[in-house]
Amino acid sequence: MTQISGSPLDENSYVLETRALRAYYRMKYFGIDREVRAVDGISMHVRKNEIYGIAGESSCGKTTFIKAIAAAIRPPLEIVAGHVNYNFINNDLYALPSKERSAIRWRHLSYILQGSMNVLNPVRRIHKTFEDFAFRHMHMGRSEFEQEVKRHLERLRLPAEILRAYPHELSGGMRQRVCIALATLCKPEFIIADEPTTALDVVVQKDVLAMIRETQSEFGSSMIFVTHDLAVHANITDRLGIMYAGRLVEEGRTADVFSNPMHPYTAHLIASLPRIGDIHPRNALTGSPPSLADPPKGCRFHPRCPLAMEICRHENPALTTLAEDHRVACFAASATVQPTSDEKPQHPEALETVR
Amino acid sequence: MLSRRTFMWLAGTFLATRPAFGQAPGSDLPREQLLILENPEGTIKNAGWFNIWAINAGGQTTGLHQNVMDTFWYIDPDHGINGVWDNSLATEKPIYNKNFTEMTVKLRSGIFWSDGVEFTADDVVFTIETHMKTSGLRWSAPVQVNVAAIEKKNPTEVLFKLKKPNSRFHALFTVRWNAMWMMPKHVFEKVGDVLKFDFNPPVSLGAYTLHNFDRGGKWFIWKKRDDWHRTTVARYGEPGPGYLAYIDPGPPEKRVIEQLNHRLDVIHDLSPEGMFTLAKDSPSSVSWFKGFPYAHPDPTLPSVIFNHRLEKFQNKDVRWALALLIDIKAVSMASYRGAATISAIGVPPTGLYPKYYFEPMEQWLTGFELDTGKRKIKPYDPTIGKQIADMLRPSLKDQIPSNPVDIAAAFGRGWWKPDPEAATELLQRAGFTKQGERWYQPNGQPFSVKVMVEGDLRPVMTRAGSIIAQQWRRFGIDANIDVAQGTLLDRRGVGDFDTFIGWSVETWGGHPDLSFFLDSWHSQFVVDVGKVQPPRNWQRWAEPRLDKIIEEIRTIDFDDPRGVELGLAYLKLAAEEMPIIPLMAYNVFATMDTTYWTGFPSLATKPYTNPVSNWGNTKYMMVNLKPTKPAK
Amino acid sequence: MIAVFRDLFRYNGEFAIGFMIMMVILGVAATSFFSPYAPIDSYLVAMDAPPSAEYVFGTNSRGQDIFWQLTFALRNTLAFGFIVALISRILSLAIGLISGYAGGAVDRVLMSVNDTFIVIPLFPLLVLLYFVLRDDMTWFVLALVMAGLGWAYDARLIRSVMISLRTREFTNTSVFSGMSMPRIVTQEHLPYVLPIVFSTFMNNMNWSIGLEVTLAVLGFTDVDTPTIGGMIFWANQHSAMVSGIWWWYFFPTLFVTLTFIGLFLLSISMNEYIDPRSRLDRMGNS
Amino acid sequence: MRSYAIYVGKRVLQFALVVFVGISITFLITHLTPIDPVEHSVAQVSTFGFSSPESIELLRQSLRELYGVGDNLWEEYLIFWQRLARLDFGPSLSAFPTPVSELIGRALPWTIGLLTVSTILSWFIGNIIGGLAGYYSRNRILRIIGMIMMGLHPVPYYIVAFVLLIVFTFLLPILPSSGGYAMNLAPGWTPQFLGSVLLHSILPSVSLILVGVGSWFMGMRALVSNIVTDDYVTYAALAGVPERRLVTSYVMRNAFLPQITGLAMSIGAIFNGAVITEQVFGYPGIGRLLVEAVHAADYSLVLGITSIAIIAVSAAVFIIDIIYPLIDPRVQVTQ
Repeated sequence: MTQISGSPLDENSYVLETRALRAYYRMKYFGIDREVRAVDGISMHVRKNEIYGIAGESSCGKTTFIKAIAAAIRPPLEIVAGHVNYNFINNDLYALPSKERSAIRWRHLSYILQGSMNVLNPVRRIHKTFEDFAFRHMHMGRSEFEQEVKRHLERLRLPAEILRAYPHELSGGMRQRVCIALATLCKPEFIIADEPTTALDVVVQKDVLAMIRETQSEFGSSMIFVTHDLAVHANITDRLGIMYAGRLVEEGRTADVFSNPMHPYTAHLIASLPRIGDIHPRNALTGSPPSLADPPKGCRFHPRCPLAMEICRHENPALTTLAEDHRVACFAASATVQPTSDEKPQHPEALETVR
Repeated sequence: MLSRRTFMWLAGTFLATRPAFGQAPGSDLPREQLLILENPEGTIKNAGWFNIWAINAGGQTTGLHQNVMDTFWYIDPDHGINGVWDNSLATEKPIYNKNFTEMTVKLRSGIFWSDGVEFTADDVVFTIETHMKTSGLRWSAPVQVNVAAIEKKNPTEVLFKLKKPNSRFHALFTVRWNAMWMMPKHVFEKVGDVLKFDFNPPVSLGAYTLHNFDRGGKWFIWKKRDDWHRTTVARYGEPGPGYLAYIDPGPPEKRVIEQLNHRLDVIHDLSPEGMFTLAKDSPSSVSWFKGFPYAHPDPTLPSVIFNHRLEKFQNKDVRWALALLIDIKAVSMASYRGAATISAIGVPPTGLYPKYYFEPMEQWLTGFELDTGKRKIKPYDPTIGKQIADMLRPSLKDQIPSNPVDIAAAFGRGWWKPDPEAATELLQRAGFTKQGERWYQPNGQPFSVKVMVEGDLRPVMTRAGSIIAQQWRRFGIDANIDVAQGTLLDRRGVGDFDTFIGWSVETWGGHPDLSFFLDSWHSQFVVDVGKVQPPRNWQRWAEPRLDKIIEEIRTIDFDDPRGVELGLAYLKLAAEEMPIIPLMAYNVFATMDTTYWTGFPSLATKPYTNPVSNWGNTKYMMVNLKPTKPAK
Repeated sequence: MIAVFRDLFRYNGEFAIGFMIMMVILGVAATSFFSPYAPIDSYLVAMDAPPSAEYVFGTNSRGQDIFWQLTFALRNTLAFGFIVALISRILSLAIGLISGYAGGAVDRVLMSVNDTFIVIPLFPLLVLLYFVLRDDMTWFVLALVMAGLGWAYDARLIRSVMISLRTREFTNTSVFSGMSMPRIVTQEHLPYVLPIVFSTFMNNMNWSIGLEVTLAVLGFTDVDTPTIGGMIFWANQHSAMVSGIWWWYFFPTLFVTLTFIGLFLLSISMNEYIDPRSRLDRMGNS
Repeated sequence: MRSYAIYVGKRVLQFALVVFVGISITFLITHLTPIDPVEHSVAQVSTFGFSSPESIELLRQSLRELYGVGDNLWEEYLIFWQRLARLDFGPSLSAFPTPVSELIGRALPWTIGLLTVSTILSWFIGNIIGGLAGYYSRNRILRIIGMIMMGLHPVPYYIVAFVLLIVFTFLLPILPSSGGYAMNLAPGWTPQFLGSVLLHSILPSVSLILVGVGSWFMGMRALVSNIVTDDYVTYAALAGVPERRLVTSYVMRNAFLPQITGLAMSIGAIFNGAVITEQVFGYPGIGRLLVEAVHAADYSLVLGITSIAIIAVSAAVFIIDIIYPLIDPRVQVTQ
């Protein structure tokens, strides 16, 4: 069901593009004066109408990346370098004055967050929240708006009663659905979904995923979908990016990535997926993900990498296209992979931040 | 640093620039006709109650007993307008038969109640009979104890028949601070239960009637009667103020503030410091003494009062030792900042008592010898009053009198000179021992003395107590003050104390007769600790020799010169036995603002009565007051 | 621990200031042990001397050096506040947690007790107790009494926080994940409650000392033990304000106020350090 | 709705219990005081007047009968409850025979007036400013206000009141130093009287507010600074919900709820405050009456006042308790 509109080079077919994006936590709290390089030079793009998945162990920088592209930067997190461009503003997100930025929120760019238990104001009835979030974008009268909301819920097969409810009166799954309805109400071009199905039981998870899928294709909005759960990626995303230690190590059509993982880390992740009737013991990776406070030199995976070579210790492999629409950053994957500078920008003043 | 002077200067400039406070705020009364006095009772809980014969029901000194009540006689604590004794409702002194079982009273005619009814013997008879048949009225008890019957001889003469001889029965009707007031028959005879009747508005026998009062009890305003000339004070002329306001100005500092703002003409009492502030910053304020110590000495005698029921105080040597450990100069400074009139003997150095008692005693005191067991000492130092004066002169300059007579009047005469040595010897003779730094009783207990004081309610006494405790502590006695704020009266009553600062001696002030307090010192009334000791022998001192004196006083006439001799006998006995340690007069810092009124009593110019505004006697002040600026 | 302290000091302005203030206060209080005068002795130095080189804070009308008086007063007042706060914290934390969690009958019983304590106007009660105990009402007894009366308010506060926490999702999740209540309380929720306990600790000291001052000023305490309130009591006894001895009020007031500001600053910086959220921010998602 | 009825029922019971226990304790303590009203009256009579011991004894007996004190505690206790049912506290002993209820009735309006106004004012001012300070934690002005609050809040109430008194009645005498209204005014709805009442209430209420605001301010600021980090606020912020709406409906609304409970809880404390205010400013309320009653050993009056206070305060708590579930959806009334 993947439809690739245009070639990778076709700029305007991108909805989101990041270039060499670096987002660091600069901490001066209590003497722990350190720099956590949570997102360290990620360049990627999301095409119209696709669901782009991001996978990786917890604390590999997923959430930070999301924050960065959502302009949800709050100290100590800083955008240190790079750009975040959306086609609907065809400009760098961070170049926008905050006023315009908040103007595009929800209209063009909406979110489905993790932990939907606490993302809804506990003392506000649902319909109020809808109003707060979307009313001003819809340019219509109250009653119309309410009709619209009802219609929208219907489309998502949600009972209209929930509008009168308080969050705590709804089940977790229901709340998550509400969030999706909320996020899609304005038919935004871009939706950011951060672990939307985590902490839901499997059955609910399936429905929710289905729902996301439908709405997305129905409204033709693009989406970044973040979860550590590869199984979820497998059945929802079009393309998949694997993050490790703040970097994108592999990216490609989800199918390709699963069928033919080129990066040892990806390979390991996929290998460690449970398969029915499999009796081979999983060969676990040695060691644990590096601290982003001081990541190892060279390829950040090399300390744990079974195929590590000398060069991996010094040089940082560039993310290189090795097959159609399939990029990998690993010297072992192919000789064509060139080193890229591991330069860390000389502390440019932090780009504008939003609260 | 902002020095005290600059601070006061700032305050001064503020005061200078403050808006005019001529009018009593919010009051529509012409200020030049209004006299504003402090009522030390504070806020009256039950303002609407004027039946003064019911106990504690309402206020007494709201102006009610000063200007609305009247009775047979007044004794002035000072010199009086026309002698110490004044026949008020009576025309002459009480007339007793020779064995004091009958008292005849001749009544003034032409005296009218404020509602136009004339005052007659019927009112007297009614008042007495009401008290005979009603218990729980303020004067029921003494009437029921004494009066067998009362007869109206004619409209201006009544005869009291007494149950037993009593040469002091008239004291019941003789105003010192107050006395038994007369009831208006025509009002009270209509009343069912006298105890439950609020007597509002009061029908007045005095020169003023109720004009207006605050239900909240903060102020009472009295208006001069148009027929003021049909009242007893008229003999001395027309009362000056058209209106009297008795108010609750709050704590001392507020009183100072109010007088600085000329919103309070007569302050009842202050802290010494407050007094000094007024003396310094309020040129229009005057007081009893022209200069230092300003205060009016009440005819009461603050002392260290021992609990004679406690073993440790039963030996007179101990009591004397404690007396000799007191440095009265320090006490005077600490309590009154030197503004005290000290007294070494058992009567207050006030009113006419210097003449009656202090001068005669001086000789004896200087010669008085005390046997410490090891040696004989002469403890009395006649120069202490002078020493205090000299001590104060550098700072207060010419405010301090220099001729001996004035010094004696202001600061008192002599006192016991501190003599730790003698004290040691006395204690040792009493079987007390000093181990290390601390003294122990014969029974081995550490010698501890608690000095009960009343805290905020009587700041000056509290200070005296704490300095005395300190002086004893220095000597190795475990002495501390015990603040019994609000509970002192009760603990005093049941003897729940070691010692306390207070008075068991109160006198007429103007009249030498001592029965006013001494009669109650008879051992027949002394009860054990725990039972309530009737006033005023709080020390529970039982002394056969004293009983003799008391019994004789009971049999002689009020004005019998023998009374003074017996008084002196008591004083000598008290000096030897030291049942209480007399300290000084209770100096009341009554302060008068002359911005609107002049003619207030003062020792130098006209000591016709005391200015202490809660005394019944202050009715004589009203007829002496004149507006400072003649009414427009 | 040392490190934490060092960091707090170096990187948290509130803490640094608060800490320094408290050091000064404690320092002053400590000097009381070297006082040349016995705390309750009077008429030892010239009266009413304004602050000067000789008497830093001046002297009062009782011939006491206000500086030395203050040292004793601060010592006693601090000790007083601390004891009250400590004991009442223990009570309120225990009761708040228990009744917040147990709910049902336990909660109702505890809260009835609690509300009773909240509802009874303390002031008259203390005054009455003073009348009953009289000079047995030493500042320590007073401290105990007030601790016994001062826990209820915060117990209820903690309880209400508990209830709102209990209704939050993660409680249930941890319940389902089979955590025992005690563990949930201590591990999941204490972090939310501790800041409250800390800040209320300070508030409670504030409350108790304030009340002590008031009682003392009105003469309802043992005036032989110098406290801040006691000093003001004596100042009033001498109409110090109208007679211009302003320093007799100024310095006690200044120092008691400083004390509170110091404690308060400490409490808020502590809160920040303890509060799990701010810690999260601090560490980032690394 | 039924569960709510049950909830209310429970609260009612609790309310009753609280009142019962509270009043009983006070009754006991009051009757433990060493002060004996009779002796007090006797002392009052004899301090200046006559002092013949027989008469004093007689007086004492008759007063005992009159006041009906001294019989055993238990009887007094029962009688007390019987009377309380009729809100009759018997006659005041220090203003005999005037009924306690009458004395209280006279003083209560002053206290209630003063307290409600100053409490409500300080609650709102404190919470609103505090909330803003918590939300705009970087705003300089709010930080300064915070500093001032912090500095003011800890100052013992007495001192604040006293300083105000000195400044505005002594150094700069523009306000009355005591009383509820000016001398010789007739109470009534006349502009002159009301103006006077207002003038006299300035110092007391301002002092109460100055001290009250601080704690609300800081409580609210703490609450808010926690709430702003909650997910639903972040989410709404991401959604670009307009700031005003964010502050009011998301932050403040959630932060106010605990403060409402706080208000209920603090009412008792506020009453304490009133006692002192009325002492310092000589305000004719029940706080003052209470202290006087205590000094006069008038325990029927003390009891009366304390009982009224207990009932009033617990009633306030009760009311807030029963409406709280209605305003905070999170709290299920079942608990």
